[in-house]
Amino acid sequence: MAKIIGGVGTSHVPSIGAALDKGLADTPDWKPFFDGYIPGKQWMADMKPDIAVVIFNDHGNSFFLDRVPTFAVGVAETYHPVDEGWGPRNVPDFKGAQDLSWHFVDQLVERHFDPLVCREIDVDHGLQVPMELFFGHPEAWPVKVLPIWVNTIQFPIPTPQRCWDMGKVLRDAIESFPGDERVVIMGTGGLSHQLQGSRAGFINRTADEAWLNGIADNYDHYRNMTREEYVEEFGSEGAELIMWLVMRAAMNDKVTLKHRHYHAPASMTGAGMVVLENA
Amino acid sequence: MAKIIGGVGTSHVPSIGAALDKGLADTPDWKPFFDGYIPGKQWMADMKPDIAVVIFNDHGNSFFLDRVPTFAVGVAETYHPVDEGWGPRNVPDFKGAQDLSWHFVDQLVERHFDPLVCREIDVDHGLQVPMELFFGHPEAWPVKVLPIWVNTIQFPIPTPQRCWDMGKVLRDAIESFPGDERVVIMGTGGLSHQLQGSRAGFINRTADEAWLNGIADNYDHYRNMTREEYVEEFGSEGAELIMWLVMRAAMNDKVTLKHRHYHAPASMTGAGMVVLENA
Amino acid sequence: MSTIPETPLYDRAGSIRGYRMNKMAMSLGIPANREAFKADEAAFLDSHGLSEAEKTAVMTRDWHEMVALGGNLFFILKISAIDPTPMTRIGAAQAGMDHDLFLQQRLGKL
Amino acid sequence: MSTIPETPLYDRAGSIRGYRMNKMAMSLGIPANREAFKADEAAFLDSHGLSEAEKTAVMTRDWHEMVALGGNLFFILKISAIDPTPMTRIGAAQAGMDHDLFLQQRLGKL
Ligand SMILES: [Fe+3]
Ligand SMILES: [Fe+3]
Repeated sequence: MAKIIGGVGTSHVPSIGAALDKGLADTPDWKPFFDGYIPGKQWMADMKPDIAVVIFNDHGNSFFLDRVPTFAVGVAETYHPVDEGWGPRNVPDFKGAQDLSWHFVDQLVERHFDPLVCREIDVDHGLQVPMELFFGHPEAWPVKVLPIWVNTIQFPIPTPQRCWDMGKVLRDAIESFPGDERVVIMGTGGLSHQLQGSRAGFINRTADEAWLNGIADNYDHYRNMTREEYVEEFGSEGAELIMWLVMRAAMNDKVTLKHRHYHAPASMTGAGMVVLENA
Repeated sequence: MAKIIGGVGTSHVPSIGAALDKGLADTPDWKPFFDGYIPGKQWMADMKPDIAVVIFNDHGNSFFLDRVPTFAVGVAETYHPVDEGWGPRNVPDFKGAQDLSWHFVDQLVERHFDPLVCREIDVDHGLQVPMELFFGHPEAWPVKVLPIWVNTIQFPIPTPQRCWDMGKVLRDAIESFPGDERVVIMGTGGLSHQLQGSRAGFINRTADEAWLNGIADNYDHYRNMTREEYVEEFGSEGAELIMWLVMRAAMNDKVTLKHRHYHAPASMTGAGMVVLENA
Repeated sequence: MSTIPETPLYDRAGSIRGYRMNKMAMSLGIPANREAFKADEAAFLDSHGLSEAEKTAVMTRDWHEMVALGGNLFFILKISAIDPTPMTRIGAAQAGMDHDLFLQQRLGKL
Repeated sequence: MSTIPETPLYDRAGSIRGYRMNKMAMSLGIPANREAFKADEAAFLDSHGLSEAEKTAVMTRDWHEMVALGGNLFFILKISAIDPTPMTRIGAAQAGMDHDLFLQQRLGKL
């Protein structure tokens, strides 16, 4: 049976990719941010996963408002980086963990989830940036990916509890998957930010720090918060943090917080990561 | 609050539309089929609904295999008949019950369903044919529509129980909708048929008759059947019948079977309808 | 996944294999593509990257073979709209039966 | 739906109103559309059926007004890629603040 080797929570801010593309990683604005990811990158290199499950939201790149899926799951052979308006980035294609994807889809529907099943779809910075932060810039990615899209763009977004419940199915799907693959789960998004409306530029450092400190043990608090409370505490786009709950739910009740990093602002966003292992 | 005035279960076989277009409705092959719908049409005229909720599946017209939604809900202002390869049919556009649609979507997500929310989408014979069977060929449809798409094309299709559960949310959404609209719920698809594989042409008249007789009172039996049992009993495309469960679940436990009609084969399909009222 | 005889709903491998053929067929929902298909079938199928086996199946209107190659009937039907073919003939081909026999034995007609 | 000040996530009416503008912006993900936009903005916006108010907001790069008209920032950002505009300037426009003040007060910079 496949094995969950750990869970990662991380920001996926597009400016991170732009900073890398423009060679700004060592500038004073960005160096402290990237330095904080070095232990996470090392952890990933040591753990040698075969598959990365990446939970993220599309940002008006692969989905338009004509058809918004609450949850989508990729079952494609390959995912190309999408052109977000700036031309395609120089990032390798992502190979899909097709068999695990279909197995997960079967389990989801069996357990009364209603995914959009995607055979042909590109991936935006929501998936690209976390991969770059933890795997660098290889010729080819050392893992296959299983992408899970969560709608955080158009109300109604799913409830925190629903994200949690999907994480439970994800865990069971991985652990019932015939094979010996090592799987890392990456919950992405956040931390606090709001990009639109008169509240734009809202960052909540206190809430971000509490989140990074609490997601390992104090998850019940975050699972029980309402969507409105997420928006209030983390900003309308910071509500992306609900996607970390999918990762957290797929881990044991007891986990070890291996690494933790916070930096604000990255562009207009509180940014950072945690690395968790099952205790 | 809006009011459910009744529930209808009906076939949506494309040949029915073709027969109407070609003026074959009075031929020996088709007359018995259409005659059986006269009481249903009269019932609809008498009940004067304002909104029709139509539960159906797309048949590779509005969705391709690139992205298959388990459940999709329309929130559009207008739905055009889709070109299924034969050119567009002479059928009026369908006006959307937009406010009820969004209210339903909010309720679905709140209650842990994961719909694909569609603002721009065409509708195929799965919606067109039931509307024609019960409303004839008016200049403009006398009702607005709320379309609900259920995947019955690509495995995994949703479980019968999941369809049932969606019907419960539908009922609550209608009954909590501010307004005095009269709503009819149309569960469509089936009856027994299989179009592909060596078992093509499979029709199960006994099972069809039992379904039409049993859906009013014996619904627990059908709700508890597995997807595989549906395929076995009604054929792979006959498994579309799970969509009638959404309608049945939205009605009272006790209902009155007002009308019932069966005819086989219509093209390669067991075909017919029921009209139910809350008892 | 199932013991129900040759029911392509469960044939995931076939469906993955037949993706390009189904996508080509799906495109026939657009009139311009139907015209292109009619004008030069081989070129149209090439432009969709179909294999020789798939091309032959489509060009000979071998409904049984198209489904065997992973074609899904709901897409394949758009090919049948090009030079109209009754559903029951497609059904008979799937069943591997003579049309009259199919109507009689499976559909209880005649 | 919420008491959180001006948080467009909850503004469904705005989102319905702004659909055409968002769709136009979405189309800028395709290089050919970016070229068409650059070649003749007014014609491009007309071809997407934008109202005069929407056209003016887009052509003057009035980020605040675009969002007020129902624009969703994730689509609007593709307009900002045409003649690159930093995110923080768009943020400041939303907040109705001078850019330096925005960096200082909202983002804690400088
Ligand atoms: Fe994001
Ligand atoms: Fe059907």
